[in-house]
Amino acid sequence: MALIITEEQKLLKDSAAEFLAMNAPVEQFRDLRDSNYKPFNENLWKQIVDMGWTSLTISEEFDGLDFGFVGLGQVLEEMGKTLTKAPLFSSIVLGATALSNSSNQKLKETWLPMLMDGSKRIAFAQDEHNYFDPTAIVTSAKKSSDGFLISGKKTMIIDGAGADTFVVVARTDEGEPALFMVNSSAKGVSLTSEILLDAGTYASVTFDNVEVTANDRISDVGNGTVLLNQILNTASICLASEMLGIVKEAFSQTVEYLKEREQFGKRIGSYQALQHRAAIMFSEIELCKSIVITALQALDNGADNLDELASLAKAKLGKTIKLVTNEAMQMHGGIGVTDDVNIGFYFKRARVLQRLFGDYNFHLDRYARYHKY
Amino acid sequence: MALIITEEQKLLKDSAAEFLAMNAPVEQFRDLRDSNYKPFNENLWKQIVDMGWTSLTISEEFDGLDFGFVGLGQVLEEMGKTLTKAPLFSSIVLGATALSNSSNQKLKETWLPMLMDGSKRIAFAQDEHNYFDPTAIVTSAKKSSDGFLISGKKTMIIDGAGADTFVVVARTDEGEPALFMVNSSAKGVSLTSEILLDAGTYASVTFDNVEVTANDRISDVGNGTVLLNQILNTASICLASEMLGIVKEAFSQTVEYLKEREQFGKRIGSYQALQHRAAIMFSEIELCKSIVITALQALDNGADNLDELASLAKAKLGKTIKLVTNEAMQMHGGIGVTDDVNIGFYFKRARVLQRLFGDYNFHLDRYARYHKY
Amino acid sequence: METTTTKDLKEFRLETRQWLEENCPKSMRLPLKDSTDYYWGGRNASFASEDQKIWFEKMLEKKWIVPYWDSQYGGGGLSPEENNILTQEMLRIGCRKPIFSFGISMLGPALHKFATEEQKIRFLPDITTGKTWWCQGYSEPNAGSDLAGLQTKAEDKDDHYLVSGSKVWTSYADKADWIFCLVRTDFDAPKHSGISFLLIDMTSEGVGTRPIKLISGKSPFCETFFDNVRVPKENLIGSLNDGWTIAKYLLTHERQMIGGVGETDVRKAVHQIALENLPTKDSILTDGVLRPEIAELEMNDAIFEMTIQRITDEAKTGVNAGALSSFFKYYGTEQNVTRMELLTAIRGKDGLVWESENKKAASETRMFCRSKGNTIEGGTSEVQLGIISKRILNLPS
Amino acid sequence: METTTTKDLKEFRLETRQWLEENCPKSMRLPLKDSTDYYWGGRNASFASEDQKIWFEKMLEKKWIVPYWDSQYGGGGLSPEENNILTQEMLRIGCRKPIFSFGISMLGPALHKFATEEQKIRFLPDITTGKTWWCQGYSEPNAGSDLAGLQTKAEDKDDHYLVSGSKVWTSYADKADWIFCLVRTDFDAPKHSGISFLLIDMTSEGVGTRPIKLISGKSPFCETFFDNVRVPKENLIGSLNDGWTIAKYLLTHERQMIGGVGETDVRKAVHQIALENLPTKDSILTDGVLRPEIAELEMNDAIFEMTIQRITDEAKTGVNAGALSSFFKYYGTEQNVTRMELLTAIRGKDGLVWESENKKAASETRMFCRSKGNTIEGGTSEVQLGIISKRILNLPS
Repeated sequence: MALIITEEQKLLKDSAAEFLAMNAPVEQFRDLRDSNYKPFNENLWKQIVDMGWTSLTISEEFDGLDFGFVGLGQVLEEMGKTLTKAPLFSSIVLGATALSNSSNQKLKETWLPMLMDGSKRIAFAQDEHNYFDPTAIVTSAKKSSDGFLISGKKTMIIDGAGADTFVVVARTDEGEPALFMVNSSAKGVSLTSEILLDAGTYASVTFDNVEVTANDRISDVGNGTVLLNQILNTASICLASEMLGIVKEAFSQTVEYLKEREQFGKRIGSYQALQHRAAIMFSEIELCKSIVITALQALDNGADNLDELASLAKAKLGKTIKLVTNEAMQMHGGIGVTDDVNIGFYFKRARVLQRLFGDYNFHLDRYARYHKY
Repeated sequence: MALIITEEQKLLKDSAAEFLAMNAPVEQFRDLRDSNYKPFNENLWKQIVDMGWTSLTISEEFDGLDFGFVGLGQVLEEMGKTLTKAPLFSSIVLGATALSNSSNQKLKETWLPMLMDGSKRIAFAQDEHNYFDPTAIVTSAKKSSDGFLISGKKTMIIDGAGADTFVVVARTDEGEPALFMVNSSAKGVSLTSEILLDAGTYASVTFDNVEVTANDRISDVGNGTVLLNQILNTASICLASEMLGIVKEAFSQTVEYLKEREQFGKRIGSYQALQHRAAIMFSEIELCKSIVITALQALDNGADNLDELASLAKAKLGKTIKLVTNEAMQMHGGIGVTDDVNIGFYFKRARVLQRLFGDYNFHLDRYARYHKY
Repeated sequence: METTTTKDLKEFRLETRQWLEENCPKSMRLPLKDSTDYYWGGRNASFASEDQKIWFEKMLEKKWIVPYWDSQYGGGGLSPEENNILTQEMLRIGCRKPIFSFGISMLGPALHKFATEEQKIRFLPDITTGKTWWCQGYSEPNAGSDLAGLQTKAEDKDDHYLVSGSKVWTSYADKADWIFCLVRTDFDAPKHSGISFLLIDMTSEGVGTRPIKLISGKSPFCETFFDNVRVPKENLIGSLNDGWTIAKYLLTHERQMIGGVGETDVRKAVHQIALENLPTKDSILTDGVLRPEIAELEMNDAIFEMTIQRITDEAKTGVNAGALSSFFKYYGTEQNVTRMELLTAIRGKDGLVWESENKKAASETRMFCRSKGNTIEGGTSEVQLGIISKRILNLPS
Repeated sequence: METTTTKDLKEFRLETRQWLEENCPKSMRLPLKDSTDYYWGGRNASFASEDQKIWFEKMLEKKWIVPYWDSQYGGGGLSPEENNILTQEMLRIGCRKPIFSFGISMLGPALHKFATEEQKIRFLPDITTGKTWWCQGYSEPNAGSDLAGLQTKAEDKDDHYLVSGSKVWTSYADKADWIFCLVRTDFDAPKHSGISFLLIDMTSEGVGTRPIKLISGKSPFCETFFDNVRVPKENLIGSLNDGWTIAKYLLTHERQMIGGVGETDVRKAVHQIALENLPTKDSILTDGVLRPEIAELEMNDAIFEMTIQRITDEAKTGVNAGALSSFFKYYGTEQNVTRMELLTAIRGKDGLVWESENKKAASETRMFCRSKGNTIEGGTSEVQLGIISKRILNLPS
């Protein structure tokens, strides 16, 4: 398979870029932030649903487009460039992926259509610590007469505040991690919110003996770890796509600035030290492009080495986004650290993206272990 | 105590520099190498003994100068600059230090005077692996009727080929590492030599049930680990001094080259990218100077935190010598990778020094453990 | 200044220790937490607490606001040895500075070196009594690193200068009483030769300010505007068109200050924070990437401190360390930026908190953002590297 | 070239596979070990083994020394598809190249593009039969990265050029039959405009060579001296004073070749060597610094390979990838240098062996030393970064 996007995928990418430039430029991000950190623009979300982006990765069986993750990745990359806020990642990349990979037909039939038409939203509740470790799950799911009782505390839940339901990772009596649908308005659910560096709202949720039915269990017995791993891979690759957008845009704005800004009577882009640093960034970004398209294609093809490629993608983008956003800040000089210009937004968003679903260190370790060293 | 050398130490340093420029410039290094890797110039060694460098760190009790390691460090730094080859490190820094810190008065009285007057030479046999790990000692010292039987294989022994005796690290029946004097002509000792990257000769020695007497034991019962640690600290700090000489000299030759060499009609030192890289090296070298003088003073004062300072010194110099010699090679361009110019000698010697008594990684780990993380 | 004997110094230490013990309120011995803990003085001075007021007034009474300036200017007249002892004794029990003042740290040294006796008498005492809050006006919106490219002009109108233009990155311009600034007095001369050093009363007609919001949130920085401001001629410090000499002198000062960003004694070791936040095995950090990064940072921190010590010691023997201020600024700020990046990584989710009930986490995240300015303000790292390569290494242009 | 159908290609593959199986001696399917395993051809050609001779002659007979050149020049006349199949089938069973030749990889493409038909007929067939061993004369002792600053001059003497000067880094000049080189034919023109591309017989009077010893030991590199060498005018390729165009064309070729230094398929994974040499715990490397460095290197290796693939795929869709050769050269060689440094660290004492009974260790140490030249030869990393910043990013001069 050639490492390029198809004509169809290119069309989708171009239309996404055009749509976002019109309807969700970076100014919208600033407005939302300044409106007391509004999570996203409701009207934009409706338009996104109308564009079909919520259906791209959903099977035709449930009236999805079955267009694949390469397509969704192009959309996410463009959303990265404009810092567009929408619950596409939480509800579709995380929520719908958890359901799509489940064998619980009832849950799928109920939820996938509502996720696609935007009438309901899911949030994924996995993290329990300050650091990312999907194996360190303490939240418990105790067998009850007609289902389970969920207890525990989850944190860093993306778009948790407005979600209709949570996908909760909890350990069963047998010690296996399992995934459950938990209604956000159920008894025993309490939520607090924090604003993080990227002006995004992230929830911490306490589950205190919350009752769920047996049918609310998403993962089959013995299959929880596999499903979690599938979500980790999908999330990592999709985040890498969004990060690629940020990397490209922050770099391109920086190169433009180098061409305009004058110091000591010369445009700063003519200074060799900055030229070399820009050329090094260019090179790293070339690598980023390659791993993202490779990983997206692998996701669609269900490749055997998805663990390897997902970690490669998240690690490489994590390392490069740090380099590029830091260099962008430094090269923009004083103006860059003011809130008046946008480059700082990319830097801040980057730091959050770096950490979500495992930072460079986590994925480097996972990659090395995949290769048994 | 001020972090500067005293007038006396400065005099010693200046006289060493002058002496080496006259009697052991880099050309001597080249000549020795081209004379089938001759280990050192015998006549120079006599002169070094006459200058008293072999007595600098030996106690007055044994007619040494008791001048201290700050003084010896200045000499080693200057020898680093000229890549001077002499058994000063093996016989004095390692051999005499092992004896000086021993409570075996008989051995001291016998050997220290002969080490100072250059009539005998000691080599230190510790390493057993490709990697450096002073705790991984398999060589055994089995109690015999009137002493010990030493068996094992040692490698990377500096100046091992011409040594009269070895200080051998071996594990006793109680499992404790202990140090023994083993005559190089004793029965059961067999030696092979390798030339390493720095054109130096390093020995591997097999000890096959070699008999030594009880009085040949250097370390007291229960004290072997402490003595070994003392040698490791002393060696690391003295190596850091020599490395500082190499770092300074390689940098200074590179800066000179940047000022002379023209490319595209300009001196290459006027190119900003190279200027910044030179300034970064300058900064790192400023740090190197500080840790070396601090650690040398601490050695003379018997500071409590010698473990910390020795690892700081060896780690920092290890990292910086790699940076500086690599940059020196790159900035010298094509001419630098030919055997005709000397800069490659510094690069090659650096790689060996980096590894001796623990590389950056080893000492970083030791430093972190010292601080309990 | 009289020479003091060792015996005198011992006595001075004892007296000082006792005096501080008796006069420094307990709450003034706690580490500074946020901006309200700083007292800046000035015309509209207000104290955040009774203790802050007491402490300032006790020190003022003792003439210890600037203990090492001459008493004719309101200083304490202490010898360098005595001043060292006072500093040590204050550090010993954690006494806060009675006041924070660019007048003391920046303008004062310049006035001592370049001002006339009349100007010294006019301006220094109000610094030692905390009456004047000074701010600094160097940078301009389009000048950036090219400080000497400044365009704010001061026209000679016989009995006064008429100043027009704007400054940026003026800390506390919205609160300060006076500003010391660089203005262009000759547009025809080479750029470094047409600059003068002028003191301007911030209440003059035509002076305006606007606060700057940073990526870290609110900041003390302002833009400052001069719209045909009349400045008396006696407010010129040094010779006309020779302001660059004073600027260079002060920049060297500033670089040394910024290079020391985040002093170690008030810092918790990075590895300590890591041990509290990250998984360990046998009490050793298990994160294979962070552990070597933390160790490298802490090793360089430790050696950087030795380097400050070494170069200070060398300076005492007469070695000229002036050109090294660029090295200190460069290395100190790069270390700080690395430290903040590492801390953010170590603190995991907490390292990303912006607004939350967890106020401490949020404030540390903002400090991280703020640190991105360290390698820019006071001369970018690029400018410092350029200075090192040209002035110290003598590389060609 | 006729178009070939898919069915034809399938048949071609089967025939090729069978032919190679029958004709390539077993020993010619083993990986190349040292320099004696290479066959270079030339006037004084000698084969290292009977198998080497057989293999060369079989391929020559088949016209597969340069399978994709036109048959009128002695090539095999294969279509790109057929040539791909041949390459794949050779790789499949590990067939060595029958000959190593700068004539094929460097001069040939230039002649195809810039030479007259007469010149092609004169020079190309001797390449396809391995009769001429070509070397390359670009660099000069004082030119370095500034290739166009070359000073070797060719004076017009009506019926011939008189060449004087010297070249450096000429691989195998002491063994080659002919040299293609850049000479200055106009000293008054701007430096890029006065250069011509000339072919010189190494047996001409006045040509001398001297081998260069490197930090890694012996090398194929030589200095080459021209002392009033008479060169017939018909040996000029392209237009007079337009040699720089040809040089640029060839440099792009060279960069792509050097960027691929150390192909992965013949390499043992670095982590594999680490596992064999370093301590482990639960089969995970315990060296906390090396492990992340190894992983980073291997990750970048893997992604760099994907990048070659991606850009190749994009090129097929018409995206111009020409300017990217500098990126490939830069990144590929930097990766190689990093790899060799890491391997040296991993191999511990063995990584430092220079002369020893352990010949393998010594040879790897020398490869490490040799790698220091990778980021210099064929245009330094600095030159490549400059090209990227100017030609791709369009940063100003």
